[in-house]
Amino acid sequence: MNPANYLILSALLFTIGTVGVLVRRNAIVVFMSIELMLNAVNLTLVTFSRINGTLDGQIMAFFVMVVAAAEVVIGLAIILSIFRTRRSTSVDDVNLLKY
Amino acid sequence: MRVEPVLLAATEPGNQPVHYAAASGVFSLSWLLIVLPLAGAAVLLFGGRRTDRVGHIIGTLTAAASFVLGLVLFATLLGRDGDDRALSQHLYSWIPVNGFQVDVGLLVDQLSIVFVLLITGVGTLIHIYSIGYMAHDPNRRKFFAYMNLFLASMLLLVLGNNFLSLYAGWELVGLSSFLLIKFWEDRPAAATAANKAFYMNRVGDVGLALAIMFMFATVGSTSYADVFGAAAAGVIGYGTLTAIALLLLLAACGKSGQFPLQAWLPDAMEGPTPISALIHAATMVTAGVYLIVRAGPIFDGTQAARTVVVIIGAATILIGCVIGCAYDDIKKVLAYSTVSQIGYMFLAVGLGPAGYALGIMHLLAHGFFKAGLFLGAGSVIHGMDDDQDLRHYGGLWRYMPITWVTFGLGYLAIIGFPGLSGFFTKDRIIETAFDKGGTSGYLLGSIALLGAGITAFYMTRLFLMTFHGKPRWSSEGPAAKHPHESPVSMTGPMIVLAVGSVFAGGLFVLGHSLQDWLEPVAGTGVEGVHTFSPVVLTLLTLVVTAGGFAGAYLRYQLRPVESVARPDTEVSLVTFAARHDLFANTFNETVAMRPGQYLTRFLVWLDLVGIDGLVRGSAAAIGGLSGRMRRLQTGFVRSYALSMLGGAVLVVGALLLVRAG
Amino acid sequence: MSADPTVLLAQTQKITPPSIEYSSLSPLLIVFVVALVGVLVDAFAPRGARRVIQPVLAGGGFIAALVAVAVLHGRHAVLASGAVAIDAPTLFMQGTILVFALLSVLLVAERRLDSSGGAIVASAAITPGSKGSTAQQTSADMQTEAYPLMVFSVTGMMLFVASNNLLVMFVALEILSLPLYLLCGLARRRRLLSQEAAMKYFLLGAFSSAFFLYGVAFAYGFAGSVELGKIADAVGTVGKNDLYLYLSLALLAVGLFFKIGAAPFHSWTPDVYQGAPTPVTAFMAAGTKVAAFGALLRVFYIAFGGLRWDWRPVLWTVAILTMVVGAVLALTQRDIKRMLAYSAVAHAGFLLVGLAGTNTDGLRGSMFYLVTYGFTTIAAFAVVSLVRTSDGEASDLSQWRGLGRTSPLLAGTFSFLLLALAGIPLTSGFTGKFAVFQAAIEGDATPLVVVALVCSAIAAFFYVRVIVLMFFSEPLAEGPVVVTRPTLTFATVGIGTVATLVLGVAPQPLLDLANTAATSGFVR
Amino acid sequence: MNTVPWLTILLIVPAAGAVVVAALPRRHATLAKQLALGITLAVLVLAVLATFAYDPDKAGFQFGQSYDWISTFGISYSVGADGISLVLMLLAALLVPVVVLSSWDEVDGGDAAGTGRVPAPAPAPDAGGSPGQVGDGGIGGAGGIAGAGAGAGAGGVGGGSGGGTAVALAAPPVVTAAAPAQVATPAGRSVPAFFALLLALEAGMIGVFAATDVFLFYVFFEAMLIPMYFLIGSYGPVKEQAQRSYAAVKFLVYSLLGGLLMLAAVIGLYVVSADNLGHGTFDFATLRQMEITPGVQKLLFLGFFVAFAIKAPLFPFHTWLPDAGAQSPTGGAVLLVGVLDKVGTFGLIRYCIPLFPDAADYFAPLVLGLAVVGIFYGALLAIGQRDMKRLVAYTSLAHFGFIALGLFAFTSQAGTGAVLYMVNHGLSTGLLFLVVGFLVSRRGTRDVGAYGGLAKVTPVLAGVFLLAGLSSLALPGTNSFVSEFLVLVGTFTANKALAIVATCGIVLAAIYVLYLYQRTMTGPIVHEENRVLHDLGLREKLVVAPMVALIVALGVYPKPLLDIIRPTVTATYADIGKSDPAPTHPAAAHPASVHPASVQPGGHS
Repeated sequence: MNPANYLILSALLFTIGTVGVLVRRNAIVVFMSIELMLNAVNLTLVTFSRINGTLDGQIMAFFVMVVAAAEVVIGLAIILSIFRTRRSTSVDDVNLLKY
Repeated sequence: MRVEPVLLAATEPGNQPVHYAAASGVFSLSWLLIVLPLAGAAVLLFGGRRTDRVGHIIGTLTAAASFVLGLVLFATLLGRDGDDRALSQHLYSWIPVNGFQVDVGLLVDQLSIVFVLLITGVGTLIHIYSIGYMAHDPNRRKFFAYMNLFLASMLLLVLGNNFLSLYAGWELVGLSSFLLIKFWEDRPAAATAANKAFYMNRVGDVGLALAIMFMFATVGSTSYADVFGAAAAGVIGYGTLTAIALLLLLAACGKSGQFPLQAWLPDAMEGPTPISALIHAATMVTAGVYLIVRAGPIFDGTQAARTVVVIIGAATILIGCVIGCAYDDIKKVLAYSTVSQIGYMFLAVGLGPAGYALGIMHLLAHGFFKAGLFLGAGSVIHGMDDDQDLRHYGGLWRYMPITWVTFGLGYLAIIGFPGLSGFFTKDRIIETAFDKGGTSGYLLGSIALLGAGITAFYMTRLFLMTFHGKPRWSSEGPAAKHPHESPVSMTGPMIVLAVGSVFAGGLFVLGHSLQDWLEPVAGTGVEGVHTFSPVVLTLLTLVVTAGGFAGAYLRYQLRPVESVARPDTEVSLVTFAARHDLFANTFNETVAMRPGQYLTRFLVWLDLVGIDGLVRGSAAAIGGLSGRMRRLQTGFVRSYALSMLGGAVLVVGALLLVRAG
Repeated sequence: MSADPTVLLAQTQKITPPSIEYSSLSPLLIVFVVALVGVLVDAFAPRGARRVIQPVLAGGGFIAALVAVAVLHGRHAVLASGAVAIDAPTLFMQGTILVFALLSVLLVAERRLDSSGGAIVASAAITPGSKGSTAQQTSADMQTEAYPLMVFSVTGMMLFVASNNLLVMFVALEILSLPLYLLCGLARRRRLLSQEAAMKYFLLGAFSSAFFLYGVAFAYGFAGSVELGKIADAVGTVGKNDLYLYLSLALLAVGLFFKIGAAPFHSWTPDVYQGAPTPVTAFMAAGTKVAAFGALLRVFYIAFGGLRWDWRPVLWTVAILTMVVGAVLALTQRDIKRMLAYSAVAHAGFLLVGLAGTNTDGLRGSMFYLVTYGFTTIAAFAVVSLVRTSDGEASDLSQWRGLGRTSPLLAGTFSFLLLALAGIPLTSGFTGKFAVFQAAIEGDATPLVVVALVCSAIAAFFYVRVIVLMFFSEPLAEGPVVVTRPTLTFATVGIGTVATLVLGVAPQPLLDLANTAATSGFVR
Repeated sequence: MNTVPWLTILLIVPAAGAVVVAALPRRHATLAKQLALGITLAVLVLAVLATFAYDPDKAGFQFGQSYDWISTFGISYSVGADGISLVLMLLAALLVPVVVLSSWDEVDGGDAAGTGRVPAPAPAPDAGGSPGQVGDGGIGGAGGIAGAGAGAGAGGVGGGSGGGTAVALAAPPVVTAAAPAQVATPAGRSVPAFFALLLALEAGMIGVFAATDVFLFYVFFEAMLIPMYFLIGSYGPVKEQAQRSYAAVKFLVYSLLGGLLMLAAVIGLYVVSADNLGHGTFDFATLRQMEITPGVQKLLFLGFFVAFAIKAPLFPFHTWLPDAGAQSPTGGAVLLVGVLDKVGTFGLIRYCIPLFPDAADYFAPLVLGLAVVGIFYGALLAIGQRDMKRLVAYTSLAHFGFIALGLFAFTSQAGTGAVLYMVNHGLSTGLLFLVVGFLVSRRGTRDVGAYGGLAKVTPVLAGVFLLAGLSSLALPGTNSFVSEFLVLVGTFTANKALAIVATCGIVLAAIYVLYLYQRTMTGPIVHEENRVLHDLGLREKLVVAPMVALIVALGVYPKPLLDIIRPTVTATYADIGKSDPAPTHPAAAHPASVHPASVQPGGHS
């Protein structure tokens, strides 16, 4: 079966992630959407690795996972601190800085 | 040290050699003529109040010294033979820029020396007169300073040996005239009159400036020698020559208060009377005539321009006369008579070489009697506590006999009473006008003749209303007047001038003395065929003059004169027009002043709203843009993400587009 | 350019462990180690001691790294089997980053701004508004983790400009960003704003890095490798699906544009700059810009150099957009930090103009500009941190009225810095502008330059406006006070100002440096 | 051959002086004044000595010096003087000490006295209010911003004041005699700073004329703005804070915009030189030899021209001048109009014409058109003004029209006249500004309506005023006549129609001068407070004396200056292949009418 389809799939996933970032209010969900985007990229990498017949892509996927994990730590920390202040995780409530 | 240009000019083939000998001996002092009064002025102006006490002395002495020097030069000139009486002195290089080389240099010749004598002579007399007249004025020192300044400028005007020096003098006399008209500057009228005079003169000056530019563009020089050399050689095109001539004429009209620029002269009477006598009667206003005679070689080359000159002359004669009949202000009447008399001079010089000498002659004679008349008027005004209204005078001869006599002589001279100067000079002009021949000749002649008649009328009116008839003033009551004769310092000059006005004319005419004297400059007046024999014409003139006299006598001597003028509503249309200067001022206002004011207002508005508006508008636009754009920064993280996504899509799209294309 | 023989070796023999030239990587390693030590110190050293040890440690580390950079100069090699490249531009920018980091540390370490222990929060965990938060505003201690975080971030920046491989670049990007996200949230006062800044920066940053990563993936898909050099080679060869190529270019560009704060990816800049603690803002404004531009230059010059005619139009559009947005929006700002943020956006635009030259002059100009801008902007933010009211910095412009009357020296210095930012001659700002604009015109980007100049005129307008406020208007009754005790901050201001002046009057030495760097060019 | 680095000395002395004076603490006001006066006088002496050392008949630059500055861009510190720049430096060196002396009491005391004389204005209710409204008017929504921003209270003031200054360009504060915003006290003004600014300005002015490296020229061109900006902004009329900030910002941003466009052209020039010569350079002499394709020339010309047209200013770019002229302290105004603006016209003949001859040819009609329009436009607007300083500013617009006319007529007479005009205008308008300043300092208002009949009260003042006016209307015997007539006559030989139109402008000149004189000095005294005004004091007499003397002296004997200027101008036009049209019927072959083209610089005198 044609590996190119996986590219399309990953593109779809990426798009879903992007849309998620734009439409969801809950910080956690927004953050998860971003994770989705990263994983979509992972899929792409693996697919390309298959297409090119080199292992580099797969190794890169591991790198990405590690980085994503690190991101999670930071992100949750920030979101949590804000939640403790505002008792809300809606990204729309956070807009003192504007104009 | 540059070689004297004019000498080389003579060697240039194809040019009429216009040869001015380099000044030497006593003539190398001719610069003192100008510097003496100038120094006087400087001392008085910068000396400040310290010189208050001696101011008038210094002023008068410097003027007199200058006059004496003039006499010496004149005498020396008489000593030299006819064609060697033009001496040019190169003082220093003024504006040297490559092709444009202008020197400050003087030219003492038959024409300029005559003017020097007139200016310094009359000037000195009026200085003396002013000592008395201005005795009570706190600013007398300044007055004398300005008068000296005027003398210097006027002398520069007539003595310069190139057109730019003349121009300098030309504008400087304008300045001194301005300063003296507004001498009593707390009078708004005076200030306004002064400005008016300066503005209208500037219009004339534009003409002179342009003329000089034309000369430089054509001849490459502005010195009399080169320009006249070229003009005489006929190398300059007729069109150019005419253009130059007309521009010079414009200048002359401005300075001499000729139509259409005559309106400023009567207003100029706001100045102290001695000034009216010196500047606005005897000397400065005749500068126009000097200019035309001096530029004779140019005018000789262009019949067209000359025609314009005579037309203007003739027109001005009538304008002056007509208005002169209507005014009740003694100085204004004299002013308008000046206008018309200068009209005679223009008429004369417009007739070409034949008339140059006559013009100058009348100019000199006029210088005497008109100055005398003004001084007399001044004396009267002085005695009547600065009242200038004829209708408040009457029967003054008893109270100020000397004034009466001197004024009377001047009066006779101007109307051309046989034997007095006016009689000789004016008649010759009328004669020459007729001699021009053809319809134009008759026309001009009869205008001149008519002018003589009217002159007789209004001068008689003036004289009678002032000195004869019943007094229309009272020595009691609030408006009490105590007419009295003026001090010697004033009457003295009047007497001298009276004498002058009696004999000058004869002196000039008999044996063509002045004509011969001026011949090298003005050219020969070829005795053409007489339209009428002189005798007939003289009689004719006398008759017309007598007519004018009779008219005035009947109206103003045999019938009582109201002490208040009839209101405009009850007078004939002519009188009404005349009283309003034939609407000259109205014309100027509606054509020049008002539109100018509107234009100015409009431009001020335009600059503020239009041009600066653009500047401010653009700033406002950017500011507004900023104000709107910052609203996009909503503070919602998701909208930021959206804008980023938009950007991303754009970038991707753009690059894919590039790829496709 | 000739590759380092060792690299060739590494490529020919398949199964060999990658050879790492530790000496060449010393700057990176030093900083990294310092960061780790910092963490340990925070773990074990007593509270009081940390406040002293940490800054010294960090500062010392930076200096040491700086020395290492100096020693390495002239090195021109690809290391760690193509992961990292050490060449003149890299070293130049690493040096620059280190200097700015050093200056920023001084600001962070400043403890004499007021009674409290500096700009960094005492304990981030305390929720704003609670009793504790008011207490912590004046408490003497601080969240000393800030130092290791900064050092980590610096590591990331240095790796960012050195990476010769998109994956490494991505990792570096994260290393430099993640600490910054946290640092933004550490302001002692105005906690809410600070946290908001952190969150916005984080979410958007993560969002953009996803794009960047996707770009990496496509690059891999196109070239079968993520080494810049290999990609460049692949660009030439036929038979490859260049859809991937263009996609990767676009997505990578998005990621990088975000980092340099180019419009329309700038929207985070004003909020974050305003919310973050001022020393951190200064650090970001100077350091991040250098790092991001370093990476941008590498990607665009090496990997996609062959496509320059394709990406130029995009670059032009973004540049113009960025300059206009920055200059125009700054006009109506009332918060001084926000205004400086927009000015940062505008300057990013000017830098892009230099990049549009796409020639060595452009490289030289950009590098020079980065240095000049960094010094000036750090000094400017430092000054901002000096003007204070009872509740922290007087960041509202209206509070700056008449400062020229009350404390002329400070106002004068600030005016000078603003004029430098506006690009008035005899300041570094002017020489920098001149350098990039000259490059752009050299590279036939004249229209771009004209736009840039008009924008600088507009920009001058709002810099001047501050001067007007300070000098031409009357002081407020209860105006802000200018704190006079903080020596470290003064040192920073002094260094920044002097640098601004010197680089304006005698820029030749630095230009020479940048010139040699640019001419020797990137290794690949 | 002299080896004295005159120009560098001329540059360093005032620059160092500025630093020293600036370093003085506020309380040493008097010391600062004396120091400034001493330094400027020293500069004047040096400048005069340099003039004597200068050999007008030698072609090219003299006192030349050149050191590498930024070799990467081929930039060098190189200075040199030719006839044109020398006289302008002389003018600057002369005017600054005069200004220093005239501003003796302006910063401290002077204004206080002024406020003392006029009834104290009613303080505005809200401190930030007045500028605030300006802001609202200025940008759509500035008010909105003020409201919307967090902390609307402070924000209101902030946005207001911000708008009032930042976006002030958008709407000028209404200039009223009454004080707008905060009533400032001169106490807030530092005397040493003022004089330091003057000295810095002098250094800048000398540098801009001395530079023979285009980049260096640009640097000075821009750097000069800053001291002037502060002079206007912080030392303008005390009671008009909003207006003077507005004027200052407008002046700076307007000039900066022009300057930046010029920067584009400068860089362009550099790049062109790099392409032509292989190595880029900013050296004027080298660039001058360079052949540039006409198309490029036009673009570069425009870049330079706009900057100079704004600086000069020429007709459509002038609207900053009246504001700046009215709002700057008298001394500032004198230097602004007297010298600073000359940089524009100087740039035209030094850079625009020799560097881009073809473009200069191509655009000449445009420039000439603007010039003539300017002559009339400026004159008419001057007639329409009531604010005396604005009036004088507008007259300058007319004069700059004459100068531009002369420069682009491309005849040696017109060119020489124009350059001489730059000097003369500096003297006459400078004196006019000084005298107006004296009036304002006595009476506290610039409104013509507040005067009248002063000739009785202050005769000396009136006399000087009149003389300045006469010089401004170019009366023979005053300096301006020589230059104006040269411009006109030179233009006439090249383009009759233009010259004729322009000549008519002299009538308007008479009107705006004498009308002003009439309204202020003549007539009855209408305002009682005018009766007590005192005449010029000794210091003021000392200020005007040199100006008066020069105005007359240069009117009577301009040759020395002409001999310095003429060779350079002639050479400039000769270089671009322009020669004076020969008279159509040369009268005689005397030296006077030797064809100028054959006259090499200094060929004869």
